[in-house]
Amino acid sequence: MKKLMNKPSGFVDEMLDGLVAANPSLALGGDTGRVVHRAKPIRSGKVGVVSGGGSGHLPLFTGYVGEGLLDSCSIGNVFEGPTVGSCMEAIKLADGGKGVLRLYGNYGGDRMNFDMAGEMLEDEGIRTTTVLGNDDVASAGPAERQKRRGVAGIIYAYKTAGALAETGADLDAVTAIAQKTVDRTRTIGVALAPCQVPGSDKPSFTLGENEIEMGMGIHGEPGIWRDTLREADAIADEMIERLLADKPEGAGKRVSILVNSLGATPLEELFILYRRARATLEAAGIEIVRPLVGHYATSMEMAGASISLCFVDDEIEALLAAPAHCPFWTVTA
Amino acid sequence: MKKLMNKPSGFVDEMLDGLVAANPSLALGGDTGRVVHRAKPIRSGKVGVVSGGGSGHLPLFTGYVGEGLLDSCSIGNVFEGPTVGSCMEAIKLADGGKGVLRLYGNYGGDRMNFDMAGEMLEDEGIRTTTVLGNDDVASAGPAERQKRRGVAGIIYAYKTAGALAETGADLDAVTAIAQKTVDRTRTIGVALAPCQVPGSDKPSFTLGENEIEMGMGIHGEPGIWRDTLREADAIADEMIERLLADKPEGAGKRVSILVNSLGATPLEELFILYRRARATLEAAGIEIVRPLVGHYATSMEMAGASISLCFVDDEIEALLAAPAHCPFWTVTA
Amino acid sequence: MSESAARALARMFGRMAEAIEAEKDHLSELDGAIGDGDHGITMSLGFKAVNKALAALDLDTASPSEVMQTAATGFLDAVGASTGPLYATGLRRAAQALAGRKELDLAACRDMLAAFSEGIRDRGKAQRGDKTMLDVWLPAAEAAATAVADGRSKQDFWKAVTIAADNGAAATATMVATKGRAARVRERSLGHLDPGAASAAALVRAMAETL
Amino acid sequence: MSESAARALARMFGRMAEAIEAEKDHLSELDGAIGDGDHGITMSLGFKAVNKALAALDLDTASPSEVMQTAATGFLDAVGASTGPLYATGLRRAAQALAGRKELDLAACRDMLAAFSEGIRDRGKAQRGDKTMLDVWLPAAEAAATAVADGRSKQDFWKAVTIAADNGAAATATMVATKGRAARVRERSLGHLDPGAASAAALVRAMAETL
Ligand SMILES: Nc1ncnc2c1ncn2[C@@H]1O[C@H](COP(=O)(O)OP(=O)(O)O)[C@@H](O)[C@H]1O
Ligand SMILES: Nc1ncnc2c1ncn2[C@@H]1O[C@H](COP(=O)(O)OP(=O)(O)O)[C@@H](O)[C@H]1O
Ligand SMILES: [Mg+2]
Ligand SMILES: [Mg+2]
Ligand SMILES: [Mg+2]
Ligand SMILES: [Mg+2]
Repeated sequence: MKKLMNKPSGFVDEMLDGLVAANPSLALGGDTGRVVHRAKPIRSGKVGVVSGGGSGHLPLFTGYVGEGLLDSCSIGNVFEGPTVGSCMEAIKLADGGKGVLRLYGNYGGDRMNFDMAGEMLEDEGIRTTTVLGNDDVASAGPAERQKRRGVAGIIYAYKTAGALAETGADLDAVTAIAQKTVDRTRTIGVALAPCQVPGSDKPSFTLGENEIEMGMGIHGEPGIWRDTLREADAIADEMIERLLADKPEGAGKRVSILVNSLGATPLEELFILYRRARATLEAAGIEIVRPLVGHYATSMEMAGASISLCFVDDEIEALLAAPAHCPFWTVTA
Repeated sequence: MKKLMNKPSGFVDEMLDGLVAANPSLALGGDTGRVVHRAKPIRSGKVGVVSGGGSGHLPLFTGYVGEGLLDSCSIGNVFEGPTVGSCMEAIKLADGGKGVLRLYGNYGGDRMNFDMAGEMLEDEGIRTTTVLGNDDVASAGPAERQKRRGVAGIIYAYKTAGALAETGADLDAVTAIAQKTVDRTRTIGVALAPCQVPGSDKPSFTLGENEIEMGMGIHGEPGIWRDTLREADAIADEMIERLLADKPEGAGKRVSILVNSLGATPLEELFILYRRARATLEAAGIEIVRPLVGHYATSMEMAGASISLCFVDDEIEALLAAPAHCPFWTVTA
Repeated sequence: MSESAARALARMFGRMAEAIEAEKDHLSELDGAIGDGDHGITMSLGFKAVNKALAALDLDTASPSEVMQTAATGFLDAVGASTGPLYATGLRRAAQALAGRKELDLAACRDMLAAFSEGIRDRGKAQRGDKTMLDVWLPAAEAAATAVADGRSKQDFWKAVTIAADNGAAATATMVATKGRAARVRERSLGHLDPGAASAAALVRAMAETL
Repeated sequence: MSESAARALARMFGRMAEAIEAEKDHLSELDGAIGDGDHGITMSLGFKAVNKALAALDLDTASPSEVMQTAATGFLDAVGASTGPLYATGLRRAAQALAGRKELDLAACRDMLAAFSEGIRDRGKAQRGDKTMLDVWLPAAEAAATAVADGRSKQDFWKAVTIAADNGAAATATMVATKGRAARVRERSLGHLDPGAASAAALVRAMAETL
């Protein structure tokens, strides 16, 4: 797989350099050099919202640092968790004296590092809470929802928690809205072609000439089935069906939908998927609010797409509508 | 090449359906069904700014319809010009009584269709002018600049012409700023892997396992050289060098830069390119204003990137900073 | 009783559609080598649409110019490819050249061919030798002008015109494309017939057979 | 003159680094089969960092607990992989278990192993049979507890501990991974040794050789 890069060992740091150079609202911080935070220091009295994870998923995670969204983010190597040190630094940079929410995807490595960072910072008197994104319905059954991986849908929780934090809400309230948003968000992905970790000599998985995998994870974790490519409408139908079959408790008739490219899949195909998904949802009596279609959480040059549904209530819907501004997502009043 | 689509014959119409369904600020218009325009009718007394071209380049062209940018856009099949009929409809929908600028890329098919549409509308009393994007330095030498193809850099002219039109400026002024912006914009691309036109049984070109092509056009038009992949910094250096070697008359020491993915190339790689391009420009004493890094003009799932420089003056810089809002580009005051 | 000029033109367009249908796959193959492989389809679509539009026209009252104008509109609405504006412009110009005429004598045919080829040239900004349909239409129009100037018979007129057209089409194999989609492959277009030239030669033969 | 406990621990970490270095490529190969192929590298980085941190410590005044704490910090700062927080937590817990102790008698070694393995378990939330390094550390700690309860000699103690560790590592080949990166390949992990278990067994042997 051809990549526009220099030495693989510099991939992440050079990418981060470019990211902050191109976006003056962001800054690189910490001794580790692996923390992206808002260039403006956090307002004292504001609850901090921190995320983090491996590199290779831009705009996730670092791209969502901005007003009404995240305060800071720790970044690991490609598809590897951020170190404890960078997690500690990210939390400290997001500390405005009212505590910090750690909001990240449910992966073992990320959890170990963030948990350890949180414990170590308790000694320094920073209160932290944790909410784990676990929206990927393909990764475990409904009874084992706590085991599910976190994928694109986490950005809904970034948005609601970030918006609520800007209002001056306290840590418990910000934590609760993040948890509610995660609880009401479901995602499923479909992979068409793999990506390759820089420096690795083989792709992250292999798929036949005309094969796709339903439910594959964003690092190539195994999915639900692998079979020949079918028409987009059939794929969209199955994805929506699987998401609705897993509807959260208390779900109403309004959803926000995110049709997301895993990387190489172009906007044209996303809109074809969106068209069908929308028709299917409307036929099921479900109204779409604030649809998102684009590159929101990728796996570098992986081909494929994911669909997320956030089953909103009035509170979530209002927070999704609140102004927000980061390099990859702007919501205006 | 695997694509998330239904019948190839429906690719464009289904994509447009999804695009307008997901973006309520846009509407599909005309009997041809191949015109995207702002959902709000044009303000009487405002000069219209129209573009158009083949499909397969999202966000180009239709994605740039919005406040402070385009009024409407005609769309052809994948990599084919829009029909005369759709061009006529796009122009009519952008007519607020003060005339319409036709601002599109320099391709034979597009020109024939837009020219014919303009001639036919003269009878109906709509005054139109033409500015052709011709930013691709790889497609002809400086002496033959009028022959160059138009690529990603045209969005700078969308922005300046769109912003000036919102102020109530007349058609000559809007045409002049679009022409000045085009005259001051240069682009070069590099291709890593091809895309495939829906329904076609072969990719748009072929490249060896480890081969890239410098200067290739967005439909696979031949470039400057084809050779083995090299490091990103070397590629960025050559691209910037070629752009600076072609600096327009009157260029100062300030540029806006657009590092654009041709489709499959992920943000990570764009930021690695941007990092180096910025360092090189700064070393040359050139200051960057309003950098853009992302997917702005693609060729579906083609892998590769382009770099555009817009050599701004005070007028262009101010117009780039004016508020604008379309589904893929938001500038806030 | 001799056929009206309007009917003759309508018959010509019918024959053109047949000729294109017969050559359809071959034209797309030629286009596949140096373009995007759709020329047979676009021409077929275009001439089917022309005949559909003409079917709605009352040929008893329509003038030759109206027939041409109807054909132009029909072609334009149906064809998005480069051939759309090219042929539609040619047909519009031919309609103008025929304005006021009732008969399709050789002078009218000459003027029609001249207007047609000039329309295509003006629209596409191409020249002879650029490896396009113009390499058929321009020599065909010239041959028509010479034949009329030399006072040739109808049979000789059309013979001269078809020979010029066929030679022009064949010559495109020795040219490097500089206009249209084939210009993208530059030197690699050498040795290949231009699809637009091949279809143009077929159209000229259909004219000769019917006018 | 008998070596101080702090020096003994430092020597143990030195031996651990050597053992990892010797196994480095093998460990990465094991990880390549079911993970991301970097386990040799992460362990090598980590133990080099531990020894670097220890080199800056005054072993004449440092307590055993301080040695462990220094090792924990060194490891943590160097390793981003899962092994970073796992081993750092194990080492921190071991430091707590050794707090106030001056001697490394068998009871201290037993407590150290217990704290170490519990730290890893608490951090990673894995259990025995999940095909991880815990399948080495937990049986090793149990064997140590039994050996002390049975009043075994130092030699027998370490023999029992290393046998338990080696058996635990070997057993991972029969397990399906459910934690860590190898869980992604699920059933395909069957038949492969867990790299983290293999390195853990090497670390236990280094302990036995030096304590
Ligand atoms: N500028 C031009 N002037 C004259 N003829 C042209 C021009 N551009 C293209 N052509 C003709 O059009 C033909 C291709 O037609 P077609 O395949 O239907 O359109 P497209 O290239 O849009 O797919 C070419 O073979 C050539 O003869
Ligand atoms: N939750 C966990 N608990 C205990 N050990 C684990 C856990 N997750 C992973 N491991 C161990 O870590 C090893 C992999 O380490 P390493 O390759 O260094 O990290 P990474 O997987 O991040 O690349 C596995 O072989 C396994 O023994
Ligand atoms: Mg063609
Ligand atoms: Mg075509
Ligand atoms: Mg590993
Ligand atoms: Mg790793």
